Amino acid sequence: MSSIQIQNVTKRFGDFTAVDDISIDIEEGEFVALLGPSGCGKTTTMNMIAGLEDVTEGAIRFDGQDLSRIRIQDRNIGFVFQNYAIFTHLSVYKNLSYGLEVKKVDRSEIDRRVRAMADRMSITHRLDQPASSLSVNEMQKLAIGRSAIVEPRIFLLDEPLSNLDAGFRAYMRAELKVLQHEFGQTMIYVTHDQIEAMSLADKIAIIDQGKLMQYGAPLDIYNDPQNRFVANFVGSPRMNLVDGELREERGELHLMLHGGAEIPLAGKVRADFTSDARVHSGSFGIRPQDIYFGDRRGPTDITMHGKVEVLERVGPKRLAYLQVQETMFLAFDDHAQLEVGDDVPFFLPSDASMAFDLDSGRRLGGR
Amino acid sequence: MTDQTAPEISNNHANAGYWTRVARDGQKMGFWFVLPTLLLLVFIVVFPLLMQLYLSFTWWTPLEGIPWYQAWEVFNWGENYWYMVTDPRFWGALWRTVLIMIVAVPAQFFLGMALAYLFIDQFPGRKLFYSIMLTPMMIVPAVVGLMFFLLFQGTGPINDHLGLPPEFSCLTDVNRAMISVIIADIWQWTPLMFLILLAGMLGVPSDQLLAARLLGGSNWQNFFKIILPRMKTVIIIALVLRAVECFKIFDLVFIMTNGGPGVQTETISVFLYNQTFGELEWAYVATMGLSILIALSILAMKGLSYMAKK
Amino acid sequence: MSFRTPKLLHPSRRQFLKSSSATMAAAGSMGMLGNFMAAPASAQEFAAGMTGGPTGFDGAERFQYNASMSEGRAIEGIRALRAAGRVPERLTMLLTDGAIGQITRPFPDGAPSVKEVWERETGIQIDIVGFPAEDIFTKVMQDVTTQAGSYDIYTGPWNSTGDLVSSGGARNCSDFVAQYQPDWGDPERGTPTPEMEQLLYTYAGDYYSVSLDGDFQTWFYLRGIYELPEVQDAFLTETGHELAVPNTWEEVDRISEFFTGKDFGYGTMYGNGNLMSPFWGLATFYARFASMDFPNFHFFDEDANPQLNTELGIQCAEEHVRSFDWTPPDALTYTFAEAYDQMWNLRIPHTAIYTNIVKFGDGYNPDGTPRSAATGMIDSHLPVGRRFGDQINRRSVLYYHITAWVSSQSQYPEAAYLFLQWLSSTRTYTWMAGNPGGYFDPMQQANFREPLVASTYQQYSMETIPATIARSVPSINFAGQTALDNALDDELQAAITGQKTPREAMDAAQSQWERIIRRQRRNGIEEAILASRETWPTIVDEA
Amino acid sequence: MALKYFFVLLACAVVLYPLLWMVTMAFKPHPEWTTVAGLTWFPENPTLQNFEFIFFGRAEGLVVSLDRTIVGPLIASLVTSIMGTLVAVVCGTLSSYAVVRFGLAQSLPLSVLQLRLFPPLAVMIPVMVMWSFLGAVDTWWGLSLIYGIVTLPFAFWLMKTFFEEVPVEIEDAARVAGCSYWRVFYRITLPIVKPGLATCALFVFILNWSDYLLALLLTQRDWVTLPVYMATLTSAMGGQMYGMKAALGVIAAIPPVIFGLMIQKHLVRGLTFGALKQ
Repeated sequence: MSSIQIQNVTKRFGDFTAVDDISIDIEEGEFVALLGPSGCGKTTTMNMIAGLEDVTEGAIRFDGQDLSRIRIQDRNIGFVFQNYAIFTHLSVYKNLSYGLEVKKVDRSEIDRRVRAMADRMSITHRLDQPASSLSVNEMQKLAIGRSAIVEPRIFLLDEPLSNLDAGFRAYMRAELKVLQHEFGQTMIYVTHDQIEAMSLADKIAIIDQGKLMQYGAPLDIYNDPQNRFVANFVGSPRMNLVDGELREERGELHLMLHGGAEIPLAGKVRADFTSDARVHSGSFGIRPQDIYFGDRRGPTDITMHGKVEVLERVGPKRLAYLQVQETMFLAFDDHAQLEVGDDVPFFLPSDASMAFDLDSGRRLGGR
Repeated sequence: MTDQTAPEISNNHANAGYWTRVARDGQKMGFWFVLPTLLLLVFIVVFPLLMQLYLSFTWWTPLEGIPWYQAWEVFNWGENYWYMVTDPRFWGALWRTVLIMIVAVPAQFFLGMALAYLFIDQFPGRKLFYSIMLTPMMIVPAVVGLMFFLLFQGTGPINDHLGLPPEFSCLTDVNRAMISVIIADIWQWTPLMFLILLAGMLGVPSDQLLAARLLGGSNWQNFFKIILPRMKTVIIIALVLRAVECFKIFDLVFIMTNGGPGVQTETISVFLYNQTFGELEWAYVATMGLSILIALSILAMKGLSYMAKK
Repeated sequence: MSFRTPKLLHPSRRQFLKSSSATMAAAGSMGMLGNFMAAPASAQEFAAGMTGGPTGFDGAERFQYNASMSEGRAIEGIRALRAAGRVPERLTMLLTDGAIGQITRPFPDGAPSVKEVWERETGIQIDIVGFPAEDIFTKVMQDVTTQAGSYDIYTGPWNSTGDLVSSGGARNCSDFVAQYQPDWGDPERGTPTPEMEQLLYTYAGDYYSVSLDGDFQTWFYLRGIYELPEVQDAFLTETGHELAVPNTWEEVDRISEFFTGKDFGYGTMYGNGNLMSPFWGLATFYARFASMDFPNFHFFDEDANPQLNTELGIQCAEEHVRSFDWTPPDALTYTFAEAYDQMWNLRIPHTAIYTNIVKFGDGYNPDGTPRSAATGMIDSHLPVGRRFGDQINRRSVLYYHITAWVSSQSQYPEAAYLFLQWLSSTRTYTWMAGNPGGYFDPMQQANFREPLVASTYQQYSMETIPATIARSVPSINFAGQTALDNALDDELQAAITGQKTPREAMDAAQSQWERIIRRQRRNGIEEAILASRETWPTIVDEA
Repeated sequence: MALKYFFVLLACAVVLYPLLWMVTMAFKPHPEWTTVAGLTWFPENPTLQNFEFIFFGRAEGLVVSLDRTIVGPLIASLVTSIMGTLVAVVCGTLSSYAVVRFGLAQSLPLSVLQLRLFPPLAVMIPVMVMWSFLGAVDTWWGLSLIYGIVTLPFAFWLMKTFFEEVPVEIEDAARVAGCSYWRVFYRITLPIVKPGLATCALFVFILNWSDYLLALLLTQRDWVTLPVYMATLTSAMGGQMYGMKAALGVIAAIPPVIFGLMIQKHLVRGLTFGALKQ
């Protein structure tokens, strides 16, 4: 079990910068998700941690020790590949025992630990069969078990659930959480699925185009995104983010939306937008669950009018698509009081709204 | 080939209907497609084998003064086979062929394997080096014989490097001639091993290799436990190919040493050649040829069925 | 025959490479390389009464002829054939490559080449395809057995005549011989004896082979060294005998042993210059073998059984193997060319070998430089034998001996035969034998009376060669020869290299020969063996 | 990494060493042929006289001349190799297509493969008897025929793997559209495998060009091929004419090396009879 410090790490492939000056501190025993769209650099980051790629600039330290001098085979890293990389020419048993055999562990000890792990992963009945005969789900277990059996300092998982069918994926997600607790190991988990990240990780590092966008606990990231990208990427359904120009008329500040509608800004969000005088165009963000209908609840809440275009059932709730001029807002219809075609007022609570600089994506103001 | 096209042209008008029907009928067209190859096979396999079997039971040689088909006049009830079994020169040549095989093929295999291992990842200049490595096997074997003939001359560069006098000749020495031939064979055919083994090695999924390394396996351990077992088929193919080709080794030996000094480098092919045109024992050559064919066929069948099982 | 081009060029010849262009030219003359220098147009006339032959140099009249002579009959024959429309435009000849120069290069200065004279007189082009001497018979048999019919004339070792005849590859020329009367056996100019004509030109009573060579192994020694007082003294002190020309194998071996390791100011010498290598070394063994008993020790007894592992046979093998101790290093790889080189560089005192060793190594080049370090030191002596009472059975051996045959596949056998008759008749052949451009050696009586030959082969050879011919036994020369020779050769090599004792080797060779004879019995090999026995000379000398 | 380059460079040096010796030898004048006067790796006085000699039979400064130049054997090699390739590729293509598409002659692949396993010398007696019976010895067609037969297995197996890669759906679609089998083969499939066909032809050409033994057995004079001519000259010229021999070797070696590098990608497939693909 180790802590990991990723310090100003940059990775270039020729002219292309895959990872740009990323720093992440991971505490011992933490479960960290590297989250981002595909091609964002999260896999490269993980490969650098594993030692599969060299670091161009910066350093990666385990417990303060620089990794670059340690050979891959001596790093003691558990790595679960996206397609598991099971040794298909060996038996399940030999797969599990491989990491121990190469370390010349005593034969009886190997046997004990292999059987314990097989038991833990509930693949004991498969032990003597060729690994190539396993189902995808069993391969997943075997891959995790094979890495876990050597008691690695850290555990890296590369999109481990993406090949699984939906039912087993949910099961494995829970299972992984349990395992992480059981092993108490530092785990780094690469995924493009924000729900997986939110539900599993202690901390999430969101990466886009090689840059670290935000690093923090899931709730912090959810509630307090540092920039427009994070705000847009995290949360389901997505946050409403509408872009426009700031215009001041007779002491009133409006965000003139590109679709023709306008949002009269007030309260905290107005303060946020004005916190930087240089900003002239911005993004207004609010999560669908924060929008409400009916009576206005706070003095600074912003009133809008829109037409219900679509109503969509999401679990027990209904999601309303509200058209304001050319712009669409999503909101939860909590009380099932709307009908398609209704022209209704709705309210954007100023405190729950977020302001972003449209040019840089930076969050304006704060919580 | 001519068998197929000739009737097509000549019958084109008179019998147009037939060829149109053939073009419309897969089985019929397939028959015409296979026919030339079948004819060639019959021509080169069936007929010669029967002739060889026939001749091997006679005394017939070109010295006999009768055409081969009258060879029954000198029928000898298989005495050739007995002669072969008790002919020390035949067994000597066979042994030398096997000797080249058991020295050169493993050497080529290990060198090829080591080279393939060097070329398993990308590195700057790999493509160029790869092309260079392949060159020897593309060179006409007779030219390779000539090249090594030049190299191993007493006044050639090898002796000069090693500081040996020109009198220390490699090709005409009782022991060194064989070594020279084997070196030339290794030089020419290691690239083939390299090529095939590299293809096999690159066929091992790279993530499995990575997984093995991450599990703490050293390069050696991973090589023997992951790469090697996965290359089994490839290795068998490469070894069988080379071993079979070794039986044919002729050009190299013939040009480098002509089987000499004495019979020190006389391989089975050179021996057959010498028997054919030197001693002119054609029936005896037919006997040996047939025996070798049968032995190789049995081995090949065994090998193929073994591979099919795998 | 002479200068065969070694197949694996033996390294030892630094000197060869460094030496003059003469060596280079000699080297070049081997190979399919002929030097086609244009001959000066010759305006000279034929001598009185002569109708053909070379012109343009002093003494050319000795090689000219008219219709009453063998060459003239051949030319007349061609004219008659031409009238009948039975001549080709060209004749193709497969020839040992080292001899090409003798046909294609003019000799002496001012003369045309042999080829030019023939083409001028008959209008028939001679196409020569060269091939190395060691392998040429393979090529011949290939042409015969595959019915390729690429050549009108084959050449190859005389020993292989039997093989070629039984394969049907050679045309029986008896009818042509009867018609055109070659002078091969001419009592004055031709072979020394009618028996020799039979041996060289016929097989089983018919004419097949045309001799173009004189491969009777002849003894040469370095008189210049033998006569040195310090050598004489040392020899007497060491052996208790005078150093003189040897008469017996015992004396030969004594000289060989003495010289080995000695240095008389010309570098370290080795004693035994005889060929010991595969193929070429067989001649050495056969020569020693033939004199083991009085007057001859035949290879086969009266019942055609091999005598290899008899007590005398084994003794011969033991002597042969022992003599290997006195050979230069790498002698096992020597062809005659390397052996020549050893004598030319004064590293061996004596050798029994092909006669053109002096053609290429004694005397002077046209530019006045000596042909080798041994120029002026070489001399020749009679074959050696063994002493039986007051008699010595001196024996040499006829081995290889380039011979031409008319291909049975030739479309124009008569024209091809006539070319061979013309080429091998005593006048043309004498002229050609003097030509240093190749390795056809003299053997007809007329050859040895010719100054041009004497100038090329040195005067001292002019008596020893005919005397050697008279004392030569034929090596194996009947169908099955290749197999017999190869079997014996392999065993001898095994004995020389110490893999077998001489006795074991001879036992093995004996059983191999018995096997081969058994296999060939129905081909009449036993009759051929007995016939061959009959051709051995019985001449013996006073001790 | 440095160690790796060391080994790679070492291997390349070993590969190039004999080649370099022969190639530079071809451009060396007579005194540099041997190491007697010291070893030279690159000709100090480069010369083309070796090539001049083998092409024209004589060269300036050389007292020797050649009675047969390289021209005839060069033409013989080209003609027989190309015709042999034609035979092998046409027969191999047609029959492998029939085996792959129509499921005919399922035992053919193995029998063809067996043909390749045999040492040619082991069947040479009947072949020579047959060839001489047909009058095919020392003719261009006789040699082309045996070349075609001997390389047929390679052409067959190589084309088989290429045909197997053509999706049968394409052909089915064309046939549904009314094309005859012949038209589908000729207009659809053949163009698709054209690169494969070219590879196959080059590969087979290299094999034919490289032959020594068959030409040695089945030619005499008129159709002697380059390797046979080279070997004859080699032994005929004795040890001395190193430069000319090297020049011959260089000329004989060039075409296959160029073609081989051109089809590098498919070499594994060709050499293993399609068992492995790269």
